[in-house]
Amino acid sequence: MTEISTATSSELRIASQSPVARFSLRMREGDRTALGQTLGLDLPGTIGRRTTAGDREALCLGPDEWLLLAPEDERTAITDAAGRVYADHPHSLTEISDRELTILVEGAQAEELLSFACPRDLGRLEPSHGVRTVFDGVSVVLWRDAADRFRLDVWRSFASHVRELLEIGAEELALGL
Amino acid sequence: MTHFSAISLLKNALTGHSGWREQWPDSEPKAEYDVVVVGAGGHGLGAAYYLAKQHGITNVAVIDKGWLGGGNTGRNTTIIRSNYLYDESARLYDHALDLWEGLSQDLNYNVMFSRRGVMMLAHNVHDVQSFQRHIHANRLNGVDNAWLTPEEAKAFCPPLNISPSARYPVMGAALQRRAGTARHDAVAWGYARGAAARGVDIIQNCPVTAIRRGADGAVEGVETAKGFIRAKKVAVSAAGHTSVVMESAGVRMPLESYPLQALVSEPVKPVFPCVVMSNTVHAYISQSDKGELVIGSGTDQYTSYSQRGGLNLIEHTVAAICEVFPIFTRMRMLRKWGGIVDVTPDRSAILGKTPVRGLYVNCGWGTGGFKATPGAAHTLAWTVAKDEPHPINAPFTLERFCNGRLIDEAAAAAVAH
Amino acid sequence: MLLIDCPYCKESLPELEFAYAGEAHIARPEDPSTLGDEAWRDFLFIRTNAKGPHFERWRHLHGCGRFFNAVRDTVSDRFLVTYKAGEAGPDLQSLKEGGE
Amino acid sequence: MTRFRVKGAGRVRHDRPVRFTFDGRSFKGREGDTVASALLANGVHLLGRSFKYHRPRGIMTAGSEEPNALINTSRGAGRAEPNTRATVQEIWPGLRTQSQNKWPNLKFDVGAVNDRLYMLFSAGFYYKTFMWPKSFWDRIYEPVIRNAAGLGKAPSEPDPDRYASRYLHTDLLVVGAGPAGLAAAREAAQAGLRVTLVDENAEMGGSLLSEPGVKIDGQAAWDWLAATLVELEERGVRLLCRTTAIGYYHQNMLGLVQRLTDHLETPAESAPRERMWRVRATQVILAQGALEKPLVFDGNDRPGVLLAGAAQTFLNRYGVRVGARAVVATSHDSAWFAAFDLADAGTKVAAIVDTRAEPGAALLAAAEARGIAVLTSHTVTGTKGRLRVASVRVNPLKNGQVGAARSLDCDCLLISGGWTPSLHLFSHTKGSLAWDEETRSFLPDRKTEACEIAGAGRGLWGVAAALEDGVAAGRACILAAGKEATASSAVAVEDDRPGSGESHKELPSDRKPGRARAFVDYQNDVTAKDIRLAVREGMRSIEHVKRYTTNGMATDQGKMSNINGLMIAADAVGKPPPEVGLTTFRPPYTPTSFGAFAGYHRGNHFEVTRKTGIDAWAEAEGAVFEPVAQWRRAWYFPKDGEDMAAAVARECAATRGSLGIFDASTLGKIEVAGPDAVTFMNRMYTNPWTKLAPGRCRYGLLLGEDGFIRDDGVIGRLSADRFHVTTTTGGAARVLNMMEDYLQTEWPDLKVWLTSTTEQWATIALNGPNARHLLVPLVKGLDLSDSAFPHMSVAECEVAGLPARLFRVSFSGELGFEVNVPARYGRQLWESLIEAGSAYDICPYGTETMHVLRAEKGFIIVGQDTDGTVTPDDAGLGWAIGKAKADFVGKRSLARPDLVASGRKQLVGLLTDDATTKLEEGAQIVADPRQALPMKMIGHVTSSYHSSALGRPIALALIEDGRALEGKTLYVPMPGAAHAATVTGTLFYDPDGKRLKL
Ligand SMILES: Cc1cc2nc3c(=O)[nH]c(=O)nc-3n(C[C@H](O)[C@H](O)[C@H](O)COP(=O)(O)OP(=O)(O)OC[C@H]3O[C@@H](n4cnc5c(N)ncnc54)[C@H](O)[C@@H]3O)c2cc1C
Ligand SMILES: NC(=O)c1ccc[n+]([C@@H]2O[C@H](COP(=O)([O-])OP(=O)(O)OC[C@H]3O[C@@H](n4cnc5c(N)ncnc54)[C@H](O)[C@@H]3O)[C@@H](O)[C@H]2O)c1
Ligand SMILES: Cc1cc2nc3c(=O)[nH]c(=O)nc-3n(C[C@H](O)[C@H](O)[C@H](O)COP(=O)(O)O)c2cc1C
Ligand SMILES: [Zn+2]
Repeated sequence: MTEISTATSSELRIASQSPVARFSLRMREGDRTALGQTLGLDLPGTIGRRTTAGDREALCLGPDEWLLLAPEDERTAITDAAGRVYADHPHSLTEISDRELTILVEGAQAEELLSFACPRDLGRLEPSHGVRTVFDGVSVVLWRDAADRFRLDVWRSFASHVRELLEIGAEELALGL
Repeated sequence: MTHFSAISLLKNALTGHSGWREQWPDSEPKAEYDVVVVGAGGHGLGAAYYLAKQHGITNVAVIDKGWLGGGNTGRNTTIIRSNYLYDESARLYDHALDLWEGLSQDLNYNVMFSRRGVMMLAHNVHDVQSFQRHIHANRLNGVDNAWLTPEEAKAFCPPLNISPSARYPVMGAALQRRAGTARHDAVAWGYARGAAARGVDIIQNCPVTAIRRGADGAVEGVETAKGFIRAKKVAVSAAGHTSVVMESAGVRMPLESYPLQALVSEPVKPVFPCVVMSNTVHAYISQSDKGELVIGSGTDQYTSYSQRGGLNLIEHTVAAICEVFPIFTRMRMLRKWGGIVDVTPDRSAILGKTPVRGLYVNCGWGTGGFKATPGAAHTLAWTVAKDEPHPINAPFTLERFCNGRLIDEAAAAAVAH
Repeated sequence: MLLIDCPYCKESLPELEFAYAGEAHIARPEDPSTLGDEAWRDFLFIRTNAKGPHFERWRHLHGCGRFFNAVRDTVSDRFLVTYKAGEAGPDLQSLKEGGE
Repeated sequence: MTRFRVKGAGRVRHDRPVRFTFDGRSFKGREGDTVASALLANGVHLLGRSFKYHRPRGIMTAGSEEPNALINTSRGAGRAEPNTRATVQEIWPGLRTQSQNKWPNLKFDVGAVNDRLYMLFSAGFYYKTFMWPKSFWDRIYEPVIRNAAGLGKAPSEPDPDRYASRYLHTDLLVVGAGPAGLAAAREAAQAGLRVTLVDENAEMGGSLLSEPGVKIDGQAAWDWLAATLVELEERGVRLLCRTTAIGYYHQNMLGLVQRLTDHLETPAESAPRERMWRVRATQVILAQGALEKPLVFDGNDRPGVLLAGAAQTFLNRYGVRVGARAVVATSHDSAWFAAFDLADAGTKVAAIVDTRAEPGAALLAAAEARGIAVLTSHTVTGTKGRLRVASVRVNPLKNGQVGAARSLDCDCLLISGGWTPSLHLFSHTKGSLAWDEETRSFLPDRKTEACEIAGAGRGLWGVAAALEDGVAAGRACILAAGKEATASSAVAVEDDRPGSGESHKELPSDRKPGRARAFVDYQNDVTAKDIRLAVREGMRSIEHVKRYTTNGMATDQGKMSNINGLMIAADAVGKPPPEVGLTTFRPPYTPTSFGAFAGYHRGNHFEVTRKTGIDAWAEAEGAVFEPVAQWRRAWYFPKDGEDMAAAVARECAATRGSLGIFDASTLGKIEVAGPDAVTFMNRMYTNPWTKLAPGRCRYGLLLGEDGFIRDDGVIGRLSADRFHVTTTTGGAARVLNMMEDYLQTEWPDLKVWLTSTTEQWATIALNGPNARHLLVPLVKGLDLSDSAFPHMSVAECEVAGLPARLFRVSFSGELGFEVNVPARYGRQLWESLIEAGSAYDICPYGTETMHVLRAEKGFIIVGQDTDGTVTPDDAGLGWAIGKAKADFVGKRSLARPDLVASGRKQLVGLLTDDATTKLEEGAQIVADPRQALPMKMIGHVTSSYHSSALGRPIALALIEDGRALEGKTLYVPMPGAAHAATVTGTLFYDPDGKRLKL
């Protein structure tokens, strides 16, 4: 899937990310290390924290919820690996690669743009952290990759709404009013 | 009581209005009354008025923790209609509507009941089905309620946006022509004046702190900030505070109190001829005789006794108004406020006797009890006087939450107000 | 708009991320079939509706997704404390002295 | 010809003339003017007519508290607004403004007859009359009242402008950029706090803009101001002018509204007009200053009468003298300073009239030095002049007695009754106020939020005091933030002009009180005697007084009238003011346009519209859509000129005859996985799940704990520990939340987890005798034969080269399959199926056809055939209850007396006897159509369609004891005729389900 990008101003770039394999991983705290091992990255134990190993990335969204990203061709590898330890370490690994679309927001004004509809204090969201939050009433997973670079995972049918608002916002910022 | 009329107004005008007497005395409590009503809102004052007028029971006190009419009666968007679905509701609200129509004359106080028509908008197929169901049920109950096409709706309310491309297109509307609005404060004042003239004591700024029961379990009276007041019959019409008051009598209620907000715009010349409600987008609007647009919001998500409420809700309400009436975005909000509404599990009122002898209750009106004021007060007075249900309020018992015979207007149609 | 401390995220966050979930500590009976109609009514419908400190539930819907408990003063709308689901409610005395 | 402009004075750009119109006449102003200052420069004082009496009214103030000078402003189509305050609206070339509430024109207004009849229009008069004859109310009285009401005219066209909004988080929000606010902001910024400073004015400075004579730290006030603003910029303080803090909400959340374009000549077309800032501040400093109070006397509302502080502002800030010959009437020092400034600027000050016996010696000396006559211990008892004040009537006061009157000519009368702190926002927080006898005003008392109040807001008059207090407030916030306050150099102020004074109820007069027209609330035409009348009539609470007289209910929300009203009411009630108290302050601080609240939520962004991946295809095919919850769904696919009925009939026939295709992607989907999955399912749903084999499906029914149907859907067991649950489109979110609730709070011991997969999958339903024929060649890895893959089966396989989760289910009664593929492939699969399906005249159908097909089979739609009061048995779904199960959500409620009582409404079929009439959905059903109103209704029609399969209309209905009435004739009374209909079972088509087994 090619990347549709709108360069709205030198300060901002809004783009769609090409898809990745995305899983929702649910389990009890006690099984975290074990699953981490089989999946080849130690799963963060704190909400909002991320860990990476190679192309695999995990984000802790809740006390029993992790978001797992991997290259598309590692799907079966991941499900199989998890399947092998299921009996001893019961969990739920559910593929949601297609549930969300990912919007990339980049540039000096990126944080300000998100503040148009996200009530969180984004100043407190550190780079290389992520959280589930809300954007104009829509649930989103917000990844902060750098001070000026964010990713929003948005459920497919909400994505155009979010994207349009972001573009209106970008246009507004460009006006400098 | 000086009779109010154009003549008396003229007479007094000539004497610089020095002749007017107080409309109700600010009474101090006596040691004992035949009936004590807790809560001087429209419902409480109305009950006292009808007790005195229709049942000759005049040794009555209406006690309020604040100033009379300062509760939801004084802060509601005054939508009055009776096109409810279930027979029980239709009968109660239509009884109220009958009384509304003669209320100004009955009270000799102009409550400005305005039969300008209440129109409910249908925005999807489900709305259409449920409105049709209401209309047919109302027709067979003798309650007026008519279906309007989008064009007819626009003709009835010109500012309405009926563009099919709207986010929530108007697919039609249900119109009750006989419905409308009234002047909220005048309702409380008119009842207070009428009751006081018949000997009822109105005691303000006197919180009722507890209801006292005797050894036999029956009501003995009320503890108040001004001391104990003896009464064998106590009727509670405390709206948002009902569960607090009832708790003190050992009666736990199926009630939760939520903040509900409303707002008014700056006054403008007549632009909005009727009342419009849209439950799908949560917008309720009319224009008062003074010229401001009166707009109702939804309840906040959390229970509360602070008459405030959040900004986010008001933002949604105003957005909804601008969606349905796009010409209003440049109108300005003048003031917004909140009230505390007591909500029952089935969104219908609790009206009548309680498990406690001598204790009566009139509550659970949630976001929609102003319209019921005369009807509920009138039938409650009967129940208090005769210690038996009135045929019209009989279904609105507490028992229904035990046996499951709910009157679930909300479930049946998601219609608020 | 309230600010709410999520006991799981350990952050105080805007109300818009949360959903109110009614009174707390009303446990579903082990075996409902043993309850009489009145007891069952109490479970279904009777609420404290406290004026003042109120034990209630919230869900961090647009966040960690957890249901949790809180004590909020329904007069000031101020939260006195929030705590995880399943934990026993604090006693109000200690809160009043500590809080406000 | 701007006679009253003072060369070189003020902050306006004298070199930049700006032309605008008022009531069609063109006027010249200067850049930096407001409409008010520009009109005053042109000698225009008459700006409008009052609400009730249509009295001529002028400009009272120089700020947002203006009660009188309300005008209509416009910049063309859809961009006009009523009730704009002339004292706030900045002028720009081409601005058009109009006066309001007059006919035929401002100078001669017929409505002014009310003024002659004023005696009739006493407080609350309308409660006392218009009751007889009764019939007149609707047709005559009310229309007349309504037409008299209101000020400006509402806009008549949709607003093309955009509105914006933002969230902002800041360590410190300072409201008000006068000396107190500036000092506070600077202090905090120096200590490194994230500071935001807002002011409603076009520029920062507050009262400093009106006090150029003051010296701060050796600099002239305006130089100090400029320097301070530069420093704040450099320290990263966010400075927002033209920004009003409208409301103060829970936990230091404030709403700010920033006006972005109303002052611009040609804003960009897409520029937002206003922006709502939703601020969450760790700490707040309220430095809102103080509002000047009018004096209450007969004729205090004539054009040319205005507040002394306003006159001072018009002169010093805008370079405008409000008149050539002024009289000053006051009970407070501040008006003297205004008088001096005007005198120095060339206005003849005829006299300073002070109610006090001994104003300070310094003041008297300064007056004498300027040759201004001074009348101490004097009261004002009237004014003359038709459209502009021409003279003022004053009387000496000797030990309480009002002496003989004399008249002073003037063309403007400057009044001041002292000042009252602006505590509106503080009061929004329910912070309490305490009466201060010294300043005779309310001051902030108990706080409920993390905030400080500084400056005139605390009754501190004077620049020095304000600066000092601002610094102190700033430091308090620094400490609270756990930071180090830098040693701040105390600010030195020269030529400060703090003042003091006394405050009054209405001024003593020698005239008949009953006749006096002494205004308290100018805009609502409330006089002192109205307030006294209200009290006499028993309105002893200030809240009653307010509502009975409407004092304080106008667009200035009592900024001019609250305290004066209180003083008079307290006197009438015979209680001290603090015991009477103030009415409640409510947001917004000043009237705020709806657009600012709506923000981006207009048109298609009012709320999200969810669309499936196939939606675009449907749109291209000309589908008609219907909104369902947040989704829009294809309703039907009309072909050349078909209406809905025709299209649906064709779609139904095509599906039953051969093959139909339907986008079911919006159905909710939840994956329930974990060792305890089956236990969880058994507890949530009514049905038994233990024996359901992996690879098989079952219809699931979900109740609320109250025993009524909440949701339903087909549920497939993928493996021992994994279920694929489907829900209704509208129910998806609710069901998941309900499941999480039970799981997390009731059964935390269960090892099972829930994941929404609604949007992971695109779901395409194929129904019709040829469904299998279409699929077989496309499916890999699965034997589709009836024996291998019977009805109610589920399996993973490959469809058209895509990974798929295939269900064999049917909501139509035909052989049916539901193909789930990863959402990104939805459109691709849909198109492959359409292409392959052409061999079978595959027919895309919408929700309406889906509804007809299921109704022919008697399948319910939750929310249409049920309404939240329907039990499984009522709906004829008793079979879906696991009889052996000890418990499931809602089971106990099903045993409540009324839920087992006879006479419950049961779902049945209903066939009209004439076999042609299609009943209306929602139509009511009776046993005897001839009975009188109110009729006894025994049920209603829930679903009704024309069935092409049966060649007749069919209906489902909920009817009391309906199943027992099967075969009986009932009636549906409609206007005109009552339709006879026979009660039947709910299964109209293919009763023994042969077509499923193909
Ligand atoms: C914003 C808003 C909009 C609304 N819009 C509508 C509408 O459009 N149409 C409609 O029909 N209804 C509407 N309602 C609902 C309606 O206002 C109420 O149902 C109705 O006014 C209730 O009247 P009441 O007399 O029972 O209660 P109130 O008028 O609230 O009177 C109760 C009184 O009890 C007093 N009280 C409480 N506790 C005590 C105590 N311990 N001791 C002494 N006195 C006590 C209170 O001070 C209060 O004065 C709205 C409500 C709100 C808040
Ligand atoms: N001479 C006297 O006796 C006397 C009496 C009273 C006040 N004053 C003057 O008042 C000043 C006090 O200084 P200060 O800083 O306390 O007040 P200030 O009046 O100088 O500044 C307050 C500012 O806050 C703004 N404001 C108010 N509410 C607002 C809102 N909701 N949103 C945005 N902005 C808002 C006002 O427009 C004003 O610009 C001194 O200069 C003093 O001279 C003098
Ligand atoms: C129907 C209706 C119309 C109102 N119109 C006005 C108005 O024109 N001006 C105003 O200031 N307040 C108006 N109010 C609001 C009241 O001032 C007040 O806010 C409300 O009664 C709640 O009381 P509180 O704000 O003192 O708590 C109106 C209220 C109602 C119910
Ligand atoms: Zn959380």
